[in-house]
Amino acid sequence: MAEKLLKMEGISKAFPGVQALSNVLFDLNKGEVHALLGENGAGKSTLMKILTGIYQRDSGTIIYQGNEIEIADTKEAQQLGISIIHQELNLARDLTVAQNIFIGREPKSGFRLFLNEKELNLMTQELFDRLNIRLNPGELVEDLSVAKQQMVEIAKALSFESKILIMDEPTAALTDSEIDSLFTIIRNLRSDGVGIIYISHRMEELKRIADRATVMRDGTYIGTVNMREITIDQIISMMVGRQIYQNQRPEIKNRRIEKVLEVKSLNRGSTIKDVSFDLHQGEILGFAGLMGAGRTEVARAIFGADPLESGDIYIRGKKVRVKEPLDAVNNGIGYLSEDRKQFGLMLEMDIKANIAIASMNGFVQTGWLNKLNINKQASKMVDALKIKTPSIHQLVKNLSGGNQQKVVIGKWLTRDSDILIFDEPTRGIDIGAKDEIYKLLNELAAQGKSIIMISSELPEILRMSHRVIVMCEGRITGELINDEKISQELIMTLATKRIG
Amino acid sequence: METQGPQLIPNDKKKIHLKSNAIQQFLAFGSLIILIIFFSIASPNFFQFNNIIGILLSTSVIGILALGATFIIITSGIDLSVGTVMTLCSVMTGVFITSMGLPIIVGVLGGILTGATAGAIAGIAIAKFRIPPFIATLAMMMIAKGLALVISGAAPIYFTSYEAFTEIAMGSIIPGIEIPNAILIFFGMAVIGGIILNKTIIGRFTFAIGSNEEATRLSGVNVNKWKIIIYSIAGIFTGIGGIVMAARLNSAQPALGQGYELEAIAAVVIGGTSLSGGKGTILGTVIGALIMSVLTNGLRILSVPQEWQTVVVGAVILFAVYTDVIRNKKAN
Amino acid sequence: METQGPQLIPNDKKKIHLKSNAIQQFLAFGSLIILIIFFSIASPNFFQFNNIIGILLSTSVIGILALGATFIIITSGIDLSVGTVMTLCSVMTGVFITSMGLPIIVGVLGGILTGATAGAIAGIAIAKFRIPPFIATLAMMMIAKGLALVISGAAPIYFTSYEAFTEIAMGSIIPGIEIPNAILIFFGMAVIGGIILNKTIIGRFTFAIGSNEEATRLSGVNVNKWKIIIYSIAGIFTGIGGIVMAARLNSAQPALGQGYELEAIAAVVIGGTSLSGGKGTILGTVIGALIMSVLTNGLRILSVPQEWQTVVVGAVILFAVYTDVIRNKKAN
Amino acid sequence: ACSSDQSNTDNDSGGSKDGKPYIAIISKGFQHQFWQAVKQGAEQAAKEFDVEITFEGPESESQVDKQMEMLRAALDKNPDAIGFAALDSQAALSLLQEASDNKIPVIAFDSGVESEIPLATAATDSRAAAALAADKMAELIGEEGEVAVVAHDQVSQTGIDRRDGFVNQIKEKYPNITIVDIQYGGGDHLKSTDAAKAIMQAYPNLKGIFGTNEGSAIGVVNAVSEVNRNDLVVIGFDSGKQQIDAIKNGLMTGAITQNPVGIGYETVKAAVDAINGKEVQKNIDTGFFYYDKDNIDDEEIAAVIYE
Ligand SMILES: Nc1ncnc2c1ncn2[C@@H]1O[C@H](COP(=O)(O)OP(=O)(O)OP(=O)(O)O)[C@@H](O)[C@H]1O
Ligand SMILES: Nc1ncnc2c1ncn2[C@@H]1O[C@H](COP(=O)(O)OP(=O)(O)OP(=O)(O)O)[C@@H](O)[C@H]1O
Ligand SMILES: O[C@@H]1[C@@H](O)[C@H](O)OC[C@H]1O
Ligand SMILES: [Mg+2]
Ligand SMILES: [Mg+2]
Repeated sequence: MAEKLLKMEGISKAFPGVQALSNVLFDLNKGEVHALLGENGAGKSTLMKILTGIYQRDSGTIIYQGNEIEIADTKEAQQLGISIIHQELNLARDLTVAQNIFIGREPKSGFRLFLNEKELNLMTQELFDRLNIRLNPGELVEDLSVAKQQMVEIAKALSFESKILIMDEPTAALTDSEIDSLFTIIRNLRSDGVGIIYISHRMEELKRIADRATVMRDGTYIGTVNMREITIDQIISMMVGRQIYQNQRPEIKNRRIEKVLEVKSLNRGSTIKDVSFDLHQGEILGFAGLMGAGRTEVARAIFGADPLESGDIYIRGKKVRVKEPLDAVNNGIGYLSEDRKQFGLMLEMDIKANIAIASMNGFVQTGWLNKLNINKQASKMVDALKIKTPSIHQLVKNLSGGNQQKVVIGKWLTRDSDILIFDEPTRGIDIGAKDEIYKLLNELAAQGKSIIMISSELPEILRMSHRVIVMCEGRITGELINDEKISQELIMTLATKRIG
Repeated sequence: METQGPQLIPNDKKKIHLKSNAIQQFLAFGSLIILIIFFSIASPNFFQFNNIIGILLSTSVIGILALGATFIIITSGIDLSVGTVMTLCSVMTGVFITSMGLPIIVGVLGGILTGATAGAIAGIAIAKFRIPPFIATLAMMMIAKGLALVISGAAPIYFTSYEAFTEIAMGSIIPGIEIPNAILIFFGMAVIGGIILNKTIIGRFTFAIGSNEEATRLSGVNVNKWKIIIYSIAGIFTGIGGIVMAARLNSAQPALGQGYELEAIAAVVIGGTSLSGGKGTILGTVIGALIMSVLTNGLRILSVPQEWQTVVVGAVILFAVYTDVIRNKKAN
Repeated sequence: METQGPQLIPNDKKKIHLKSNAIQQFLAFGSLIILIIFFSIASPNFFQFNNIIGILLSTSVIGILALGATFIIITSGIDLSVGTVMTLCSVMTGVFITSMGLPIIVGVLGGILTGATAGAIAGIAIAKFRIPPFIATLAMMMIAKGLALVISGAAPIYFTSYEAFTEIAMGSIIPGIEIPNAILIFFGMAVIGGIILNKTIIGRFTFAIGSNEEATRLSGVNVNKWKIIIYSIAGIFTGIGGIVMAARLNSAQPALGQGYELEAIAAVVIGGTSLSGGKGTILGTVIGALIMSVLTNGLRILSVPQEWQTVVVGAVILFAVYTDVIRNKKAN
Repeated sequence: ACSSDQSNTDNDSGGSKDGKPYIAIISKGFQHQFWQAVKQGAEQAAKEFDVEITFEGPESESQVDKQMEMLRAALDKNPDAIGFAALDSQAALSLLQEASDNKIPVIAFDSGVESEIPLATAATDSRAAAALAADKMAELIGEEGEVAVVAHDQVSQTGIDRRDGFVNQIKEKYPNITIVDIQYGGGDHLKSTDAAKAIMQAYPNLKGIFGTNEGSAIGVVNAVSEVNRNDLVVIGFDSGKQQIDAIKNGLMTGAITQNPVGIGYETVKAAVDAINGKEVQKNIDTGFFYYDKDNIDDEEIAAVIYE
């Protein structure tokens, strides 16, 4: 029988208005990968934050290596050998990669008074070599893409050589090849006897990596299963309490040929190179590519979030100047960013304010707010998108990641934009909510809205897009109709097709 | 409905939300009441009609400045220029009325316009030229200070030949009760400020920008424009403050004003508005300003030596903000 | 090994980074040189040994305060108390030496300790009691102002019977060249500040906290402790500033100091340190402080009327920070 | 050129570009009316004697170090003479020594410098002036009762001298008068107003208030008019339009005025004499006067008050 590393029993935790956890059970063996599963807001992150000393539990016991323990703060968790890769990025952007990884554990020289930067970079390089990560230890984190930052987080957590390693959606920002190398790392750690808690909404990963899985729903414990003895569909129904369908192709038929958006020869520094494409009415146009391919940059440029160097944008045949997001929004474009906390939400404000913010002209009469209409619209969106919240007056910061994402979607639906750019719309979103969002995208397309969907999940691209554009290093390297001839392999080939 | 949501503790969030806001004002209001009771016990001369009017009158200028500063601080900005811009506005009003011989009402509007212009310039520096508010308004503080001296020739401008002018602050439009207009202007501006902040699109964007400026911009809001508008509105408050000041002193004093900005900011913060933006109320600011002037007046009535007054005010600021911090922590 | 890792974008970001830092200091340094050239041409009295020494001397106190403020600002904090705490430190040194008759060195250490203590108290208020830096140090500003007056009995304390004391600032330890020690202390403290900021763990955490406090905390760093340490270190700089000030004036002037905090902050920001934290250099602050005093001195030498001097300094602050903003934009 | 060997009788080698002798005047302030009047007198003399002057002072009278920097910069301009109103004479000694070493004559004004360096001092005896205010106050309230002081500054020389001059005189000569309160309004009209009102509120039997400079005095006048305590005896200091008006309309009983225009004038005149190698009078007492409704239009008074 495997050696027990950790046992959490009867864990409960309440936040104002929300019982986030009630009487939850969890255990972990040495040398296993134990998946922790559940829909958005199920309480996964909260449970892990209790284990790492960020939150204090209201009740329950934690037994670690046979002893009952209290974990007062993150430092104590680290000393116990418990480390975590958080769901949100947690890096000091002005420091270098190496400085971030060994923060608080800096090597010193000269009577332990001075920092030894050389040693620090060497240590980091060694760590990277060991993990097969290719990053420059001396690079500033702020110059890294989201995906690379995630790799830094992973490397940092691994550098502790902990007994328990928690990964809260480590792959959300990663592409398939990076996920592969992460899995190699995880398997090595497992054989070294590390216990790994693995949180992910990507069901296809579970069979590859997890030994056991614990499922939570609405803050309660549902059950723990052995991965070899269960199908993904069974897990999903444990998670959501109902059956979910997956893996089907979009219907191509209701797509019209009318060009809604034409983008011609966009250029911006080294990140966007001569990008041209069309978007048709009622179409979902998938954007595939590896990390840093430039998809987000293209989306932001079209939306006016960043200035362009050259290129033209036509909407319904008319040339438009998009200098600011305001211009884009006025031209019927909506943008759902890949980093909702930083760019999508006013976390300290409530749901209704966030839903109304892009449509304020519709909610004012000569400057006065029409609060009644705002409330009505917010309630409508909360119902339509099934946002889990006590009320429309809840502050957005108190919602789970997935529900926050739905609030952003609600914002653009309220604005009724014709062209919607969804950048990683299901990142960090659970399977149930994902399915709702897919349905929603299809409905929107059927209503005649035109959608650009940037996604790093190829199954999602294949499931949703009518057409697929593939990018690599700032260029479009392929444009494909999503029919029988298309495959993940073909897309990957184009995504790595470097030109010059 | 299905039972998919997290288990909700059955209560109406809206009520809680309102309550928490109410608690904040209750706390500040509570401190104010405690101070008043304390001083009333300590000196029989404190709680008397005349003195209460005196306190309100001494709150009016700083209070009006603080109302404008509330907007700025909610956007997560700061305005260090209110003190000297206020002075510049009084001087301009003086020039309009006494040197240029314009009607009083035109002079008053000119003074207010001066404030709005200074606010707009600071707003443009901040929004368009991306100069941090602290620096933009620090520079504006110096520029306004210099200009007030240049324009006035470093001499006070007297309104003595314009009897009606001083009535703006010291007259009493309510017949029978002798409440100086300055006090009414302060409370009137508070009501107007409250309405702008809570009922109009300007207020909504004030909060939105303070909460997450980039997300607001990416929602298609012309953040630059709104910031300039918000700084201009704060400038209008400053201009009105300057006019009340001039009317009360019956003169524009070009060397006054510096230091008032910190008092205004202190009032705003004691009133529970967060310097990190996104949160704040007008009522809180009114209470915060009153706390400051009750304290000053009370300590003076008790003849506490000046140097100790300073120490006590510092300590009270610490204490007031600390209770606010605790309350916020509890609310979370 | 397999080529499974993420692809590295083939350019050396590190080099770019170094370059961008160099550009920043080059820009600020460039402005300084331009100012010097301008004033040298405009007045033959400007570029002369005596005047240059005078400028450096007048930079020394504000400069030392600005060095400490650099640390605070990099943590994304602010310190409004440096002016009056500096004064409190001079007064305490005065009391130690003149009233208590302690040896000069003990008095000096006592003054420095006063600064460290005030810094630590502000740090505790900020870190433990979660009072925003602006407010905590605003309160500290008032408390220190009051205490300086209380302790000194609102009268200057003279060091006239302690000849060696004034030598601390005005003597010249380098034989032959008459450079007052105050200047050497300023540059010496700059070197020490640079080492602390760039070579020690304190500096590392200064940047880390300013860059992402929460991430730093989640990394197991005792952020509270380090904040208190950083504020205490800034307090040590303030204390040294106070002693140089006292030695220069040969007296502790209890009413002095308010307003210096803004000059110190302006110097830091002109030197390219960002008020939003995470970024900044000591060299930049030195240059920023020099720009401020060259400007003031040059305008005086040109006999520019005082009120216009104020306007010009305000405008230059705007301009300096704006070039910095543009540079940052370009670097992105 | 560096001019340490510059002769103090050589008018042509001064800092001024057009050959006129140049006198740098460092005052205690520049924003106050009082200092503007000093400046006016200085400019008058400059015109009369055909010399060039500059006039500057720190923003507040606590900024001893800023004044040192101004003096430093003035020295670097190689003036032919310096006029100096020391905020703290001790702190200025080394710079004054430098002036003396470079043979630049120094004329002190407003308050004295405890040193032999200044060739002349054109000043008001602030303590005596405040004592006169005390005598007038005593006379007007019948030598008994409560009085208070609204002072402009707790630390500056004039602030201390006027407060103490008043207080000591009362204590020594009028045992039946008590000074119940001293508050400081920083010379800020508004703050002085509120301070004076608080005093009146705290001491209902108060008979008189002394305001130690223009801002303080006007503050007291404002306070009296705001709460309708016309019975109070208000004695002010300095002049300015509002004090003159207040005296004329009875809100203020009377005030002490110095002769700031005279101070400025005498300072420059003495400096010119020194430059020309003439003997200068060591102590130039520019005097102070009590003025009230009755004598305000007298020639002697009208000459020294300023609007
Ligand atoms: N700080 C907080 N204050 C109030 N409520 C919170 C807080 N943190 C989490 N919650 C609530 O607790 C519940 C559990 O959230 P948690 O983040 O643990 O979910 P999760 O399973 O990690 O979801 P996701 O997959 O979306 O990340 C949610 O209802 C959330 O709104
Ligand atoms: N803050 C930044 N500083 C410097 N370079 C950046 C930054 N953000 C992105 N880049 C670079 O810009 C290019 C395009 O990145 P972009 O984020 O648009 O790619 P993407 O296809 O959306 O991939 P991702 O999955 O990472 O979002 C990449 O080379 C990336 O490394
Ligand atoms: O002497 C001066 C006084 O008369 C003026 O009113 O204020 C400043 C003082 O130093
Ligand atoms: Mg989570
Ligand atoms: Mg992207």
